[in-house]
Amino acid sequence: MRYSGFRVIREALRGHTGWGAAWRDPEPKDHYDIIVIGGGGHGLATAHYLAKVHGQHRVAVIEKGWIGGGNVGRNTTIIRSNYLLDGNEPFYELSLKLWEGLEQDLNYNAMVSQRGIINLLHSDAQRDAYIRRGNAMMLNGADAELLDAAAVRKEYPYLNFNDARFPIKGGLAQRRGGTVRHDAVAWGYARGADSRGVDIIQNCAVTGFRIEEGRCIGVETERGFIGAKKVGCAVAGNSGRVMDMAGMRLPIESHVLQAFVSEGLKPVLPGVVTFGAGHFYVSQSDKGGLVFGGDIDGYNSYAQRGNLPTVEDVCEGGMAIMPMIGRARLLRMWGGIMDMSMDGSPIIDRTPVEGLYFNGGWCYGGFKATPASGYCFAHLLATDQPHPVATALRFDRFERGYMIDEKGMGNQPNLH
Amino acid sequence: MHSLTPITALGGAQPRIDTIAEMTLTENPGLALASIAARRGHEEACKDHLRALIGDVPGPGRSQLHDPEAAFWTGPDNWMAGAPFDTHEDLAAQLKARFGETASITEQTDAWVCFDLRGDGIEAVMERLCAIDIRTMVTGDAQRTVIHHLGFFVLRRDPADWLRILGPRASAGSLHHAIVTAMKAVA
Amino acid sequence: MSQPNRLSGGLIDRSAELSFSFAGEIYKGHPGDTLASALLANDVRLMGRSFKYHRPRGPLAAGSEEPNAIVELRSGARREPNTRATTAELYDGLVAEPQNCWPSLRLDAMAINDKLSNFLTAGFYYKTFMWPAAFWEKLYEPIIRKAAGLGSLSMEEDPDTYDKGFLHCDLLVTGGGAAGLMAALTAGRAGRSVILADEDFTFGGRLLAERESVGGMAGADWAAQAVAELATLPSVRLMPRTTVIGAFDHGIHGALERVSDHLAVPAEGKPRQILWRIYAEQSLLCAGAIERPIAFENNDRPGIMLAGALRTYANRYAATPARRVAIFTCNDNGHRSAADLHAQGIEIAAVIDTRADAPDSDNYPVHKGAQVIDSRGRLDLKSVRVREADGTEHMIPCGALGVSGGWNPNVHLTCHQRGRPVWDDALSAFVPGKDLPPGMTVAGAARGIFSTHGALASGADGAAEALGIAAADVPTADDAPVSQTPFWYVEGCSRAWLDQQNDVTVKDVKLSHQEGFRSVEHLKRYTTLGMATDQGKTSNIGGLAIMAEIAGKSIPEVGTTIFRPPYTPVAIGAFAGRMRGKEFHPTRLTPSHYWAEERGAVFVEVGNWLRAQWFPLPGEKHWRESVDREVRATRASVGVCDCTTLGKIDVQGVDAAAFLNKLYCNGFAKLAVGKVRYGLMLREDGIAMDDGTAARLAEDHFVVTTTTANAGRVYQHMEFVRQCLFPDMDVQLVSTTEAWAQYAVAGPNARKLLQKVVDPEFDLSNEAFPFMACGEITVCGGLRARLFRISFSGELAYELAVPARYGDAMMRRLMDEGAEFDVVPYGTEALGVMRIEKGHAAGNELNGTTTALELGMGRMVSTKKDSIGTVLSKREGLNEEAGLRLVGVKPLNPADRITAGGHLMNAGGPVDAAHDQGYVTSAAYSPDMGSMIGLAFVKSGDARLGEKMRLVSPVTDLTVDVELASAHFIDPEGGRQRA
Amino acid sequence: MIIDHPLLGPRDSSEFVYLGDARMLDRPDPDAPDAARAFYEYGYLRDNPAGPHRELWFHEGGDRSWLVVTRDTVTHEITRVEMARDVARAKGRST
Repeated sequence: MRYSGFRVIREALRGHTGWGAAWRDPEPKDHYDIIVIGGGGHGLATAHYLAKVHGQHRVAVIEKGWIGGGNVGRNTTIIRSNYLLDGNEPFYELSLKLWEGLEQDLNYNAMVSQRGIINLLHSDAQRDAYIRRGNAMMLNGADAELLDAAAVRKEYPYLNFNDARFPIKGGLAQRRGGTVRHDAVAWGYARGADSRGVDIIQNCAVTGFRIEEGRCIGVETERGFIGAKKVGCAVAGNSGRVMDMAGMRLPIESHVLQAFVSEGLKPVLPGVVTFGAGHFYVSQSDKGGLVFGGDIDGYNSYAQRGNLPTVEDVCEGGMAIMPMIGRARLLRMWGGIMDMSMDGSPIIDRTPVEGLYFNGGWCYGGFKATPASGYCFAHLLATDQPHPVATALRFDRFERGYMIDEKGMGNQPNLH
Repeated sequence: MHSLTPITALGGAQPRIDTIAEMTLTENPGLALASIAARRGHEEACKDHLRALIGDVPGPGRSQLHDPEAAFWTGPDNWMAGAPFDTHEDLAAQLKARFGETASITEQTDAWVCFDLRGDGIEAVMERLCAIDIRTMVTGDAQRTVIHHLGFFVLRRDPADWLRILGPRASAGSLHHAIVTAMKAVA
Repeated sequence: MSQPNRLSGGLIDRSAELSFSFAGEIYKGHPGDTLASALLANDVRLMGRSFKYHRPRGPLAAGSEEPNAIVELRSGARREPNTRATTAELYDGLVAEPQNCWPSLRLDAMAINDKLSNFLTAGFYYKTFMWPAAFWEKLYEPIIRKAAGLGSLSMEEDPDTYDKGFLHCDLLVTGGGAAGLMAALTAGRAGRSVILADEDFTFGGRLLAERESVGGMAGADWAAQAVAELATLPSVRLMPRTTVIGAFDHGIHGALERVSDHLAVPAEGKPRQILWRIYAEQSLLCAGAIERPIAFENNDRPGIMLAGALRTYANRYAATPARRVAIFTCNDNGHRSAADLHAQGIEIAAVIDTRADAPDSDNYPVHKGAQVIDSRGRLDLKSVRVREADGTEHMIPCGALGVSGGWNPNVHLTCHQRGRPVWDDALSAFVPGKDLPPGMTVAGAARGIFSTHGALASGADGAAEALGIAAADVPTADDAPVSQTPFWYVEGCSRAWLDQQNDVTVKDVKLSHQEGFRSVEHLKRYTTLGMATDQGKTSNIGGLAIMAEIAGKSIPEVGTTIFRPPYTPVAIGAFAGRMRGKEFHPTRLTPSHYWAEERGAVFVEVGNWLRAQWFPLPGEKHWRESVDREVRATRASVGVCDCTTLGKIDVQGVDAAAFLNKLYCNGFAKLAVGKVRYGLMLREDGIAMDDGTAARLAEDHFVVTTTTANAGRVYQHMEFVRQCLFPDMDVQLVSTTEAWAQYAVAGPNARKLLQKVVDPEFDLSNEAFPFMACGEITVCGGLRARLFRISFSGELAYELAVPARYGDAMMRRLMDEGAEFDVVPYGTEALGVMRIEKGHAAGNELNGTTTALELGMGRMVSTKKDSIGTVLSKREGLNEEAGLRLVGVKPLNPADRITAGGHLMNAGGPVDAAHDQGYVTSAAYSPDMGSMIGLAFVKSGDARLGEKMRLVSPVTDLTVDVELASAHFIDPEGGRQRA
Repeated sequence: MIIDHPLLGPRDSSEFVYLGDARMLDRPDPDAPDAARAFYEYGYLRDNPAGPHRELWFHEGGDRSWLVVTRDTVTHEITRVEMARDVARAKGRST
């Protein structure tokens, strides 16, 4: 069923009786060409592109709970492609381009809103680093703009330009950055994949891989064995748990990242602002809530909840640069589990097990990557070749010494 | 005698004193400090020297209040010794001479700013500053914890309405501001 | 009469009158009122507008679960949007304005949305606004954003302050009603430390709102008596106006105390609020229960409220929304409200009870087996339509309707560690599950024990069990069994509100199910049910019930969304506390700071340090003038720079040298006493971590320096290596960064200047104290000091350290004694220029991704020994022939600018990422070279010296032709530093 | 969270700095023939269990001890806290 304004009006006039389910609720078949484990943003996007770009229709997405219940539904909704390193930037720029055409592609309004992102800078060394990054972005075909303090002030006059401990000296802007309505991304991809024949199987946890002679031939699930020629795993947050069933140890730790939303407020923040001398980033949703976050809690966790010190750290950052939010109230806090990789960059690669493919290690940047992650993972699953923008996102980069370390923090996941 | 005039950690020629309600916060530059770290294999000998010096060996979370030298525990086989600055400016050298090869001694006098917080309400002040359970600390207890991202030591002195706070010297102003702000908030 | 709906009795103080304003009108109230109760007493029911349809709304509840009556409280910079009128304590001069309405609360233009509601159903926006693509940001979204949101921020800095605090107790009791008071009495009488926290300004909970007796006296009087006793018990801390907002790991609770919110302005020095972190060995949740409404058509008009709230307003606040009231109930609770209101002289128009066997009353008509099926009234309730058991329908005029669908235990905090409540069939409600936060137990209505006596007893027992003590004696009180028959919504209703603030109706839930959004999480997200400022405290259960019915499942089968902290919304400022403005992070001052201030230095933040960046002289108009002068003067004669901020770590022990050998990639075992060596520290992954020097003061004693930025991390790393990797080494570490004031004295006249301050017995001649020498000396007539002959500037240079308290005087002395050499102080800018001129790596080069090889120090990595990082530094990716190498770069035209962050491209080659050759890390103007110079990492850079390249920086709009050069621009042979 | 320090008793976790899996105590032999592989696995691969996890915390705001904390990554329950130095010695890490 195609969605449109006319359709909304027509349905309104006849009592909304015509709307059908956005996706089916099928029984699993015995065998698929490709199984994607994980009904989150990345898994659903993978299935969508497998069907749409690669003509793969015997595809199933297997989800242990309800689709979109993981990180795609619990993040701060920011999209951007402001990366430094060549291993990353083209990938995220592809993602941003896919975002830009997403609604038309999916016939679903995910509210991709390119209201811009500004990374504030507070020191000369940071300016040097942002110039380098802005140049890398532009040399990769993305947009970037270096702002001085006056230019930042013009756009955000209520930032702390008076008594900031770390004065705002400018910012790196990406005008094409912005936010997307996160749940709608999962639903839109699910609807897109479903409409092309993909089976989305909810409430069906994978309990094991069936591996014979080094080859993965399917997955054991709560609802029995499901065979497949290829199995792709896109369960970031739980990658360690799932790949353990295939006997793999990963260059990944699971950490909790908290996010926060304030009560609804009349519009104050047009775009996304990030603090460069503390842990705070913020945007305002279309509903009016300030959506903000900061650093991960810093310890391994699968608990989907965090603790007070991080809440306080984030709010301290907020008050440091934006003291007018002091009387806005924090309404709700939640935690998502991040695949924190050893260099802060993701992995889209084959595994040592033939027929088993892996997508994970997204750290806290997975949401913005959703379209490109799905696109590139679908490419890998369908063609057995890495997509050109994802060639660096390999497993063996650690052993061979080709880390993609944007922050220069080394092999300590909680510092990325 | 050398010809250089010291300033206090807060930058004054004289120590800063703040009185708020029944409480007084006094900057105390009159303390010489040195760390004592037992060398491997000499732990007992080191403790013997310490015992001989101050009468006992303080265990975790404890200090041995004693004159003129005193000490508190700072870590496994580590202590911080203190003594009056006027008579013990060379405390580290004195201790080195006494402890010999049994311990590593490091001068710490000017690594720290010392504040004495006294009077009614000091527990309430500490409750606004740090997570330590100040109300269960008894005379002689010495703990290290954190105020507003600053690591510091708090020692419960005798009498019990007297706390000694040792914070990083370079951040003396920030620490002072935090304590005085808390004093005003609870006054 | 100024307060037409003010009743007699209640817990308000009639002896004082408070004046306040709402929507520009002035009203009177009394101490003990909330804003909502005072407005109701003044016959004001309309207090707000809903989020989506802008429906007129009055209070639904009398507590923090309120979805409707939210206002902008206070004015100017203190304006607080979305403040619940039902909990805002009245004070004299209170100012409140309605929000989300224009031009006025009574006449809101956006109420047109209500007429269009059939088009604005759940999730409609996902299906439209897609064409043309560019219109989303330009047209559709701005309109949506403007229409959305609730209250407005002032856009000014919050003028109030917030404290944080930390408390410890054996038992935290959350909620000071019947159960909580008994729990606190039990613990307090036994001398156990107990904190009793309640979000209300008066303890007592429902006892304040009911007309029943406890221990032979009025419930409110018993509560007051209990509080009076608790106040005398030394181990009890009473915390009214304190909301326990979250139960975090290991018994840590967050609690928000509203210290000053009942005042116009906080008292001098006092915070507005305090965020307490409570460390509780045990926690007893006595948070009571929340009444649930019944959904029926147009059930959201001002005047329609929870029956229990109606009772609270009448009994506690002596206020009523109307003089003629009806009740719609499915249980006895509604009758209790009717009886209490009747006793207060309110006319009870009808009690409409869904039960055929509802009890009778002599005082008002009871409509058994009847239902309210609709309501009328534009801005407030005028009448309700009732369908009798026999199917006949008629209107009953009334100004208010009390609705009771039963009570839900307030399980919010039990879910904070992702525990799920369980369904209780007898209560038809969720009660706390088994997987509570460790240490937490639940008592009273929060546990589903709804009788007053039951609550008192379970509070006492709960505390007793938690602490292993005897329960206190429980006073007599009502102990009638409570049963609840579920009744969620009136058959056939459509625009019947579940989530009143977010305008989610029964129809929306049905549509959501129809479209496949069938899990509770999908329902919540698709319809926004329960996502408003009240977090669905009164609405979630209704949505679940309807979902269950449509799906043909039971409510527990459908499941429930879980509550997350905070219990009620908390000002962001409270989480930040004092850590804002200049106090965001502590400030570290160098020993020469006060002196530098006197000299008019410009300071710069370096981590938490403030360092002098340059020292402008009168007449210098541009910072470059000052910096160039400082560089020239230093290179010409002598300059002094405060370098105290470098980390200093005292390393002692028999194995100190062996330890450093593990730590640094280059060798330290053979360093002679009295010598300093440069050291490069790798992370275990083979990447450069930090650099610095190690000075050997004795066989078993080194002083190690780190960069300013990495001091903390390096110390932590050294302790890791010491304790975890080589636990049997005899080595001891102490940070001494702040103990010593350390000054670089650099320039051809450095020795001459130092000779004037160093005591004469110490020979500073080049022979006696050569380059890279160190020693313990005395200065100025006997002050202990340390001297290191090391050079960052490339000049003849020393670093002199004295105890920090003498640092100020030492600097002044160096300036005085140096006058004859025209000594200058120099700041971090000049320091940076000189180190770039010398090609020394600093933070911009040691950026966490670079290797010793790339830094030009590949040969330093000893192959003869093991040290941290050597094995992984050998990986192929870190040893490519064509890898990056540190080189110098300078513009072909000396007048051209170059910039750090610029990328290098082959001259004449393409300019894009695929052809990137490297990047400039640092750049500065070199007075010596007469041009800008820079350091850069360039592919195979060491083999390309002299090559012309193109530096591009599109983000700063710069393209410059440059030449690669040795990074050692000045004195490459190093003659000066050895002079 | 609260970490029950073996010497100092219960302390707020905000006094500590987290490093990660306590297997980082097991630095491989740099001279072994498979040192390159062993160091790669030591440096980069993690069990990352959902359940009990032995992990390293540094008491930076306290006594500067490294601790090995056994903590459940699902519930955050801490069942054991040891001095890392003792653990390292027990593992036979020599000088």
